[in-house]
Amino acid sequence: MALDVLYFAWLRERIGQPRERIETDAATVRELVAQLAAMDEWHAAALSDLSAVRVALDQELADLDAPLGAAREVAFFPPMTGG
Amino acid sequence: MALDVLYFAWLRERIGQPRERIETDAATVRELVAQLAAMDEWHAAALSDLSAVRVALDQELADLDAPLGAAREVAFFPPMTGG
Amino acid sequence: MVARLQRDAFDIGEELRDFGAGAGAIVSFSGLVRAEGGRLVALEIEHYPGMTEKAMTAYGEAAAERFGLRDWRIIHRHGRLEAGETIMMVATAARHRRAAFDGAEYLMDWLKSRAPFWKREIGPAGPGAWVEARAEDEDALARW
Amino acid sequence: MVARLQRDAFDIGEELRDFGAGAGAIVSFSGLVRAEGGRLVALEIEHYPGMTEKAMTAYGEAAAERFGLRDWRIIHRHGRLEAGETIMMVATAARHRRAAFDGAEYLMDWLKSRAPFWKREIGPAGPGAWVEARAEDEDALARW
Repeated sequence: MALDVLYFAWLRERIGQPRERIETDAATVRELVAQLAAMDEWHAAALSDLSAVRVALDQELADLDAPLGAAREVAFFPPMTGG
Repeated sequence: MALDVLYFAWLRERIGQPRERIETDAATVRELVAQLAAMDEWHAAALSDLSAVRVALDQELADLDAPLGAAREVAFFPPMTGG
Repeated sequence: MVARLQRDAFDIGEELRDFGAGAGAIVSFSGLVRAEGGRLVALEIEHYPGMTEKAMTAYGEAAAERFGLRDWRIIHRHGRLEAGETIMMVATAARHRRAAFDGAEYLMDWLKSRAPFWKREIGPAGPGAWVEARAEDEDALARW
Repeated sequence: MVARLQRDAFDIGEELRDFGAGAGAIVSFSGLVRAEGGRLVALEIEHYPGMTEKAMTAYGEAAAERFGLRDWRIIHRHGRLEAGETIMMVATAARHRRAAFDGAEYLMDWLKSRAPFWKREIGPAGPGAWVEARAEDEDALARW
Protein backbone atom coordinates (compact mmCIF):
# COMPACT_ATOMS: atom_id res chain seq x y z
CA MET A 1 0.00 0.00 0.00
CA ALA A 2 1.02 3.67 -0.40
CA LEU A 3 1.57 5.86 2.65
CA ASP A 4 2.36 9.52 3.17
CA VAL A 5 5.23 9.69 5.64
CA LEU A 6 5.80 13.03 7.38
CA TYR A 7 8.78 14.26 9.41
CA PHE A 8 8.97 17.18 11.83
CA ALA A 9 11.65 19.19 13.64
CA TRP A 10 15.10 17.57 13.65
CA LEU A 11 13.79 14.40 12.01
CA ARG A 12 12.71 16.52 9.05
CA GLU A 13 16.13 18.18 8.95
CA ARG A 14 18.15 14.96 9.17
CA ILE A 15 16.07 13.22 6.54
CA GLY A 16 16.17 16.33 4.38
CA GLN A 17 12.51 16.54 3.43
CA PRO A 18 9.20 17.17 5.20
CA ARG A 19 7.30 14.27 3.57
CA GLU A 20 7.55 11.47 1.10
CA ARG A 21 5.26 8.87 -0.41
CA ILE A 22 6.28 5.30 0.45
CA GLU A 23 5.12 1.98 -1.01
CA THR A 24 5.17 -0.59 1.80
CA ASP A 25 4.03 -4.02 2.97
CA ALA A 26 4.87 -3.24 6.61
CA ALA A 27 2.29 -4.52 9.10
CA THR A 28 3.38 -2.30 12.02
CA VAL A 29 5.03 1.06 12.56
CA ARG A 30 8.19 -0.74 13.64
CA GLU A 31 8.36 -2.64 10.36
CA LEU A 32 7.88 0.60 8.45
CA VAL A 33 10.72 2.18 10.44
CA ALA A 34 13.01 -0.72 9.48
CA GLN A 35 12.14 -0.24 5.82
CA LEU A 36 12.75 3.53 6.00
CA ALA A 37 16.04 3.15 7.89
CA ALA A 38 17.29 0.82 5.14
CA MET A 39 16.68 3.42 2.42
CA ASP A 40 19.77 5.57 2.98
CA GLU A 41 22.15 6.90 5.63
CA TRP A 42 20.01 9.97 6.39
CA HIS A 43 16.94 7.90 7.19
CA ALA A 44 19.13 5.49 9.14
CA ALA A 45 20.64 8.30 11.22
CA ALA A 46 17.32 10.01 11.90
CA LEU A 47 15.65 6.79 13.01
CA SER A 48 18.58 5.23 14.88
CA ASP A 49 17.40 6.14 18.41
CA LEU A 50 13.73 5.29 18.59
CA SER A 51 13.49 6.35 22.24
CA ALA A 52 13.65 9.93 20.91
CA VAL A 53 11.01 9.38 18.22
CA ARG A 54 7.25 9.73 18.52
CA VAL A 55 4.70 8.47 16.01
CA ALA A 56 1.27 9.50 14.79
CA LEU A 57 -1.01 7.38 12.61
CA ASP A 58 -3.53 9.50 10.71
CA GLN A 59 -2.82 12.33 13.17
CA GLU A 60 -3.36 10.27 16.33
CA LEU A 61 -0.46 9.40 18.63
CA ALA A 62 0.48 5.72 18.31
CA ASP A 63 2.99 3.17 19.58
CA LEU A 64 5.84 1.73 17.56
CA ASP A 65 4.11 -1.61 17.71
CA ALA A 66 0.78 -0.31 16.48
CA PRO A 67 -0.52 -2.02 13.33
CA LEU A 68 -0.54 0.29 10.32
CA GLY A 69 -3.99 -0.98 9.42
CA ALA A 70 -5.67 1.33 6.94
CA ALA A 71 -3.61 4.36 7.90
CA ARG A 72 -2.87 6.77 5.05
CA GLU A 73 -0.52 9.15 6.86
CA VAL A 74 2.29 8.29 9.25
CA ALA A 75 4.30 11.00 11.01
CA PHE A 76 7.61 10.78 12.90
CA PHE A 77 8.79 13.53 15.23
CA PRO A 78 10.71 14.18 18.45
CA PRO A 79 8.98 14.48 21.85
CA MET A 80 6.75 17.54 21.79
CA THR A 81 7.77 20.78 23.44
CA GLY A 82 4.76 23.07 23.15
CA GLY A 83 3.32 25.58 25.54
CA MET B 1 -5.53 50.64 80.01
CA ALA B 2 -7.65 52.01 77.16
CA LEU B 3 -8.24 49.96 74.03
CA ASP B 4 -9.97 50.60 70.73
CA VAL B 5 -12.24 47.62 70.10
CA LEU B 6 -13.44 47.12 66.50
CA TYR B 7 -16.20 44.88 65.14
CA PHE B 8 -16.81 43.75 61.58
CA ALA B 9 -19.56 42.09 59.55
CA TRP B 10 -22.31 40.48 61.64
CA LEU B 11 -20.45 41.17 64.89
CA ARG B 12 -20.64 44.87 64.07
CA GLU B 13 -24.34 44.54 63.33
CA ARG B 14 -25.21 42.59 66.46
CA ILE B 15 -23.26 44.91 68.73
CA GLY B 16 -24.70 47.90 66.92
CA GLN B 17 -21.51 49.89 66.43
CA PRO B 18 -18.27 49.54 64.48
CA ARG B 19 -15.94 50.50 67.33
CA GLU B 20 -15.80 51.59 70.93
CA ARG B 21 -13.18 52.64 73.43
CA ILE B 22 -12.88 50.31 76.42
CA GLU B 23 -11.10 50.74 79.72
CA THR B 24 -9.83 47.33 80.80
CA ASP B 25 -7.53 45.39 83.12
CA ALA B 26 -7.83 42.20 81.05
CA ALA B 27 -4.57 40.30 80.59
CA THR B 28 -5.71 38.19 77.61
CA VAL B 29 -8.15 38.45 74.72
CA ARG B 30 -10.37 35.91 76.48
CA GLU B 31 -10.58 38.06 79.59
CA LEU B 32 -11.47 41.06 77.44
CA VAL B 33 -14.23 39.04 75.77
CA ALA B 34 -15.67 38.18 79.21
CA GLN B 35 -15.70 41.84 80.15
CA LEU B 36 -17.36 42.85 76.87
CA ALA B 37 -19.96 40.08 77.04
CA ALA B 38 -20.96 41.28 80.53
CA MET B 39 -21.69 44.82 79.26
CA ASP B 40 -25.13 44.17 77.73
CA GLU B 41 -27.25 41.59 75.89
CA TRP B 42 -26.00 42.66 72.44
CA HIS B 43 -22.36 42.14 73.30
CA ALA B 44 -23.31 38.90 75.04
CA ALA B 45 -25.15 37.61 71.97
CA ALA B 46 -22.45 38.60 69.51
CA LEU B 47 -19.72 36.97 71.57
CA SER B 48 -21.64 33.88 72.69
CA ASP B 49 -20.13 31.44 70.18
CA LEU B 50 -16.41 32.07 70.13
CA SER B 51 -15.80 29.30 67.59
CA ALA B 52 -17.27 31.73 65.03
CA VAL B 53 -15.16 34.68 66.15
CA ARG B 54 -11.68 35.65 64.96
CA VAL B 55 -9.42 38.18 66.66
CA ALA B 56 -6.74 40.62 65.58
CA LEU B 57 -4.40 42.48 67.93
CA ASP B 58 -3.03 45.67 66.39
CA GLN B 59 -4.07 44.30 62.99
CA GLU B 60 -2.34 40.92 63.36
CA LEU B 61 -4.36 37.71 63.69
CA ALA B 62 -4.19 36.37 67.26
CA ASP B 63 -5.55 33.61 69.48
CA LEU B 64 -8.17 34.04 72.17
CA ASP B 65 -5.53 33.20 74.72
CA ALA B 66 -3.03 35.74 73.44
CA PRO B 67 -1.90 38.30 76.03
CA LEU B 68 -3.15 41.79 75.28
CA GLY B 69 0.30 43.16 76.10
CA ALA B 70 0.71 46.65 74.78
CA ALA B 71 -1.95 46.30 72.09
CA ARG B 72 -3.89 49.48 71.34
CA GLU B 73 -6.46 48.05 68.91
CA VAL B 74 -8.39 44.78 69.21
CA ALA B 75 -10.75 43.62 66.46
CA PHE B 76 -13.41 40.90 66.51
CA PHE B 77 -14.90 39.50 63.32
CA PRO B 78 -16.27 36.32 61.73
CA PRO B 79 -14.10 33.93 59.68
CA MET B 80 -12.95 35.73 56.56
CA THR B 81 -14.56 35.15 53.19
CA GLY B 82 -12.51 37.13 50.69
CA GLY B 83 -11.46 36.32 47.17
CA MET C 1 4.82 43.61 43.38
CA VAL C 2 1.50 45.39 43.74
CA ALA C 3 -1.21 44.96 46.38
CA ARG C 4 -4.17 47.23 45.75
CA LEU C 5 -7.49 47.64 47.54
CA GLN C 6 -10.09 49.69 45.72
CA ARG C 7 -13.77 50.35 45.23
CA ASP C 8 -13.62 50.87 41.47
CA ALA C 9 -13.62 48.26 38.73
CA PHE C 10 -10.33 47.33 37.08
CA ASP C 11 -9.45 45.90 33.69
CA ILE C 12 -7.64 42.57 33.83
CA GLY C 13 -6.13 43.16 30.40
CA GLU C 14 -4.62 46.45 31.57
CA GLU C 15 -3.34 44.80 34.74
CA LEU C 16 -1.61 42.05 32.77
CA ARG C 17 -0.15 44.38 30.14
CA ASP C 18 3.64 44.28 30.61
CA PHE C 19 3.18 42.25 33.80
CA GLY C 20 6.02 39.80 34.39
CA ALA C 21 8.34 41.03 31.63
CA GLY C 22 11.24 38.59 31.35
CA ALA C 23 9.36 35.72 33.00
CA GLY C 24 8.41 32.58 31.09
CA ALA C 25 5.09 31.85 32.80
CA ILE C 26 2.24 34.06 33.94
CA VAL C 27 -0.85 32.87 35.80
CA SER C 28 -3.85 35.00 36.66
CA PHE C 29 -6.92 34.24 38.71
CA SER C 30 -10.02 36.37 38.85
CA GLY C 31 -13.07 35.93 41.02
CA LEU C 32 -16.49 37.13 39.87
CA VAL C 33 -19.83 37.68 41.59
CA ARG C 34 -22.06 34.73 40.67
CA ALA C 35 -25.75 35.48 40.19
CA GLU C 36 -26.65 32.08 41.64
CA GLY C 37 -29.59 31.79 39.27
CA GLY C 38 -31.04 35.18 40.19
CA ARG C 39 -30.95 34.64 43.97
CA LEU C 40 -28.13 37.17 44.13
CA VAL C 41 -28.22 40.73 42.82
CA ALA C 42 -24.95 41.90 44.30
CA LEU C 43 -22.37 41.33 47.01
CA GLU C 44 -21.35 43.88 49.63
CA ILE C 45 -17.72 43.44 50.60
CA GLU C 46 -16.51 44.79 53.92
CA HIS C 47 -12.86 45.07 54.89
CA TYR C 48 -10.68 46.22 57.78
CA PRO C 49 -8.97 49.42 56.63
CA GLY C 50 -5.28 49.20 57.36
CA MET C 51 -5.13 45.50 58.23
CA THR C 52 -6.51 44.35 54.87
CA GLU C 53 -3.85 46.18 52.84
CA LYS C 54 -1.13 44.88 55.16
CA ALA C 55 -2.36 41.29 54.82
CA MET C 56 -2.48 41.53 51.01
CA THR C 57 1.10 42.78 50.90
CA ALA C 58 2.32 40.21 53.43
CA TYR C 59 0.82 37.28 51.49
CA GLY C 60 2.21 38.62 48.22
CA GLU C 61 5.70 38.88 49.68
CA ALA C 62 5.45 35.44 51.28
CA ALA C 63 4.42 33.89 47.95
CA ALA C 64 7.23 35.68 46.09
CA GLU C 65 9.83 34.34 48.47
CA ARG C 66 8.45 30.83 48.70
CA PHE C 67 7.95 30.26 44.97
CA GLY C 68 10.63 32.54 43.55
CA LEU C 69 8.13 34.78 41.79
CA ARG C 70 9.49 37.43 39.44
CA ASP C 71 6.40 39.54 40.00
CA TRP C 72 3.00 39.38 41.67
CA ARG C 73 -0.13 41.47 41.79
CA ILE C 74 -3.16 41.36 44.05
CA ILE C 75 -6.17 43.59 43.47
CA HIS C 76 -9.26 43.30 45.66
CA ARG C 77 -12.36 45.46 45.53
CA HIS C 78 -14.69 46.44 48.36
CA GLY C 79 -18.15 47.95 48.58
CA ARG C 80 -21.14 46.87 46.51
CA LEU C 81 -20.41 44.69 43.46
CA GLU C 82 -23.15 43.64 41.06
CA ALA C 83 -23.56 40.09 39.76
CA GLY C 84 -21.06 39.43 36.97
CA GLU C 85 -18.56 42.00 38.23
CA THR C 86 -14.99 41.02 38.98
CA ILE C 87 -14.28 41.04 42.73
CA MET C 88 -10.54 40.50 42.71
CA MET C 89 -7.57 39.12 40.86
CA VAL C 90 -4.14 37.76 41.56
CA ALA C 91 -1.36 37.36 39.02
CA THR C 92 2.01 35.67 39.36
CA ALA C 93 5.05 35.59 37.07
CA ALA C 94 7.81 33.00 37.33
CA ARG C 95 10.42 31.25 35.25
CA HIS C 96 8.38 28.07 34.89
CA ARG C 97 4.70 27.28 35.06
CA ARG C 98 4.79 25.16 38.22
CA ALA C 99 5.94 28.09 40.37
CA ALA C 100 3.49 30.50 38.74
CA PHE C 101 0.54 28.16 39.33
CA ASP C 102 1.62 27.31 42.88
CA GLY C 103 2.14 30.97 43.74
CA ALA C 104 -1.32 31.92 42.48
CA GLU C 105 -3.05 29.07 44.30
CA TYR C 106 -1.18 29.80 47.50
CA LEU C 107 -2.23 33.45 47.31
CA MET C 108 -5.85 32.49 46.71
CA ASP C 109 -5.93 30.03 49.58
CA TRP C 110 -4.54 32.67 51.94
CA LEU C 111 -6.69 35.50 50.70
CA LYS C 112 -9.86 33.41 50.96
CA SER C 113 -9.34 32.43 54.58
CA ARG C 114 -6.93 34.89 56.18
CA ALA C 115 -7.33 38.29 54.55
CA PRO C 116 -9.90 40.43 56.38
CA PHE C 117 -12.78 40.54 53.90
CA TRP C 118 -16.40 39.67 54.57
CA LYS C 119 -19.10 39.25 51.96
CA ARG C 120 -22.80 39.84 52.39
CA GLU C 121 -25.34 38.72 49.82
CA ILE C 122 -27.79 41.23 48.42
CA GLY C 123 -30.86 39.62 46.89
CA PRO C 124 -33.87 41.02 45.01
CA ALA C 125 -35.44 41.90 48.39
CA GLY C 126 -32.36 43.64 49.78
CA PRO C 127 -29.44 42.74 52.04
CA GLY C 128 -29.35 39.08 53.03
CA ALA C 129 -27.00 36.74 54.85
CA TRP C 130 -23.28 37.10 55.39
CA VAL C 131 -21.46 34.48 53.35
CA GLU C 132 -20.18 31.76 55.66
CA ALA C 133 -16.62 30.50 55.49
CA ARG C 134 -16.34 27.17 53.68
CA ALA C 135 -14.58 24.31 55.41
CA GLU C 136 -12.79 23.44 52.16
CA ASP C 137 -11.27 26.92 52.03
CA GLU C 138 -9.80 26.33 55.47
CA ASP C 139 -8.65 22.84 54.45
CA ALA C 140 -6.97 24.25 51.35
CA LEU C 141 -4.46 26.07 53.57
CA ALA C 142 -3.22 22.83 55.07
CA ARG C 143 -1.37 21.78 51.94
CA TRP C 144 1.11 24.66 52.02
CA MET D 1 -14.77 26.72 23.88
CA VAL D 2 -12.13 28.05 21.52
CA ALA D 3 -8.94 26.38 20.24
CA ARG D 4 -6.98 28.63 17.94
CA LEU D 5 -3.65 28.20 16.18
CA GLN D 6 -2.19 31.32 14.65
CA ARG D 7 0.97 33.08 13.56
CA ASP D 8 -0.05 36.55 14.74
CA ALA D 9 0.19 38.01 18.22
CA PHE D 10 -2.94 38.16 20.39
CA ASP D 11 -3.98 40.37 23.27
CA ILE D 12 -4.66 38.51 26.49
CA GLY D 13 -6.91 41.30 27.74
CA GLU D 14 -9.07 40.99 24.62
CA GLU D 15 -9.15 37.22 24.97
CA LEU D 16 -10.34 37.44 28.57
CA ARG D 17 -12.93 40.16 27.93
CA ASP D 18 -16.34 38.58 28.57
CA PHE D 19 -14.68 35.18 28.90
CA GLY D 20 -16.49 32.92 31.36
CA ALA D 21 -19.56 35.11 31.90
CA GLY D 22 -21.61 33.60 34.74
CA ALA D 23 -18.68 31.67 36.20
CA GLY D 24 -17.21 32.50 39.59
CA ALA D 25 -13.57 31.70 38.88
CA ILE D 26 -11.35 32.35 35.89
CA VAL D 27 -7.75 31.20 35.53
CA SER D 28 -5.41 32.11 32.72
CA PHE D 29 -1.91 30.94 31.92
CA SER D 30 0.38 32.51 29.38
CA GLY D 31 3.78 31.34 28.24
CA LEU D 32 6.41 33.82 27.02
CA VAL D 33 9.70 33.50 25.16
CA ARG D 34 12.48 33.92 27.74
CA ALA D 35 15.61 35.72 26.57
CA GLU D 36 17.77 33.46 28.78
CA GLY D 37 20.13 36.32 29.49
CA GLY D 38 20.65 37.18 25.82
CA ARG D 39 21.45 33.63 24.70
CA LEU D 40 18.10 33.55 22.94
CA VAL D 41 16.88 36.03 20.34
CA ALA D 42 13.76 34.19 19.29
CA LEU D 43 12.03 30.82 19.13
CA GLU D 44 10.84 29.12 15.97
CA ILE D 45 7.76 27.02 16.63
CA GLU D 46 6.89 24.22 14.24
CA HIS D 47 3.57 22.39 14.28
CA TYR D 48 1.76 19.60 12.43
CA PRO D 49 -1.01 21.24 10.42
CA GLY D 50 -4.24 19.40 11.03
CA MET D 51 -3.13 17.27 13.92
CA THR D 52 -2.15 20.23 16.13
CA GLU D 53 -5.56 21.88 15.89
CA LYS D 54 -7.29 18.55 16.56
CA ALA D 55 -5.15 17.92 19.64
CA MET D 56 -5.84 21.40 21.04
CA THR D 57 -9.59 20.89 20.67
CA ALA D 58 -9.48 17.37 22.09
CA TYR D 59 -7.58 18.45 25.22
CA GLY D 60 -9.91 21.41 25.72
CA GLU D 61 -12.97 19.19 25.52
CA ALA D 62 -11.42 16.59 27.83
CA ALA D 63 -10.64 19.27 30.43
CA ALA D 64 -14.14 20.73 30.18
CA GLU D 65 -15.73 17.37 30.84
CA ARG D 66 -13.35 16.30 33.56
CA PHE D 67 -13.43 19.53 35.59
CA GLY D 68 -16.89 20.82 34.69
CA LEU D 69 -15.55 23.94 33.01
CA ARG D 70 -18.07 26.58 31.94
CA ASP D 71 -15.70 27.76 29.24
CA TRP D 72 -12.15 27.23 28.02
CA ARG D 73 -9.83 28.83 25.52
CA ILE D 74 -6.50 27.70 24.06
CA ILE D 75 -4.47 29.92 21.75
CA HIS D 76 -1.06 28.80 20.48
CA ARG D 77 1.17 30.63 18.04
CA HIS D 78 3.60 29.19 15.50
CA GLY D 79 6.46 30.57 13.41
CA ARG D 80 9.16 32.90 14.69
CA LEU D 81 8.53 34.57 18.05
CA GLU D 82 10.94 37.13 19.49
CA ALA D 83 12.12 37.11 23.12
CA GLY D 84 9.43 38.59 25.35
CA GLU D 85 6.58 37.66 23.03
CA THR D 86 3.66 35.59 24.24
CA ILE D 87 3.72 32.08 22.78
CA MET D 88 0.39 30.78 23.97
CA MET D 89 -2.35 31.01 26.55
CA VAL D 90 -5.01 28.87 28.12
CA ALA D 91 -7.98 30.14 30.08
CA THR D 92 -10.57 28.22 32.09
CA ALA D 93 -13.83 29.30 33.73
CA ALA D 94 -15.59 27.31 36.44
CA ARG D 95 -17.92 27.73 39.38
CA HIS D 96 -15.13 27.48 41.95
CA ARG D 97 -11.41 28.16 41.86
CA ARG D 98 -10.27 24.56 42.39
CA ALA D 99 -11.80 23.39 39.11
CA ALA D 100 -10.54 26.44 37.21
CA PHE D 101 -6.96 25.94 38.45
CA ASP D 102 -7.04 22.19 37.88
CA GLY D 103 -8.45 22.60 34.39
CA ALA D 104 -5.75 25.10 33.41
CA GLU D 105 -2.92 22.97 34.82
CA TYR D 106 -4.28 19.85 33.16
CA LEU D 107 -4.41 21.66 29.82
CA MET D 108 -0.86 22.94 30.23
CA ASP D 109 0.50 19.52 31.17
CA TRP D 110 -1.13 17.99 28.08
CA LEU D 111 -0.18 20.75 25.69
CA LYS D 112 3.45 20.70 26.83
CA SER D 113 3.95 17.00 26.25
CA ARG D 114 1.29 15.79 23.86
CA ALA D 115 0.34 18.55 21.46
CA PRO D 116 2.48 18.48 18.30
CA PHE D 117 4.66 21.58 18.72
CA TRP D 118 8.43 21.75 18.51
CA LYS D 119 10.56 24.71 19.49
CA ARG D 120 13.94 25.65 18.08
CA GLU D 121 16.15 28.28 19.68
CA ILE D 122 17.43 31.16 17.60
CA GLY D 123 20.49 32.85 19.06
CA PRO D 124 22.50 35.89 18.08
CA ALA D 125 24.37 33.71 15.55
CA GLY D 126 21.24 32.20 13.99
CA PRO D 127 19.21 29.00 14.37
CA GLY D 128 20.42 26.78 17.20
CA ALA D 129 19.26 23.63 18.97
CA TRP D 130 15.79 22.16 19.12
CA VAL D 131 14.45 22.47 22.66
CA GLU D 132 14.52 19.07 24.33
CA ALA D 133 11.52 17.69 26.18
CA ARG D 134 11.91 17.99 29.95
CA ALA D 135 11.42 14.91 32.09
CA GLU D 136 9.37 16.93 34.57
CA ASP D 137 6.89 17.84 31.84
CA GLU D 138 6.38 14.16 31.17
CA ASP D 139 6.13 13.44 34.90
CA ALA D 140 3.53 16.18 35.31
CA LEU D 141 1.09 14.13 33.23
CA ALA D 142 1.17 11.26 35.68
CA ARG D 143 -0.87 13.08 38.31
CA TRP D 144 -4.03 13.30 36.19
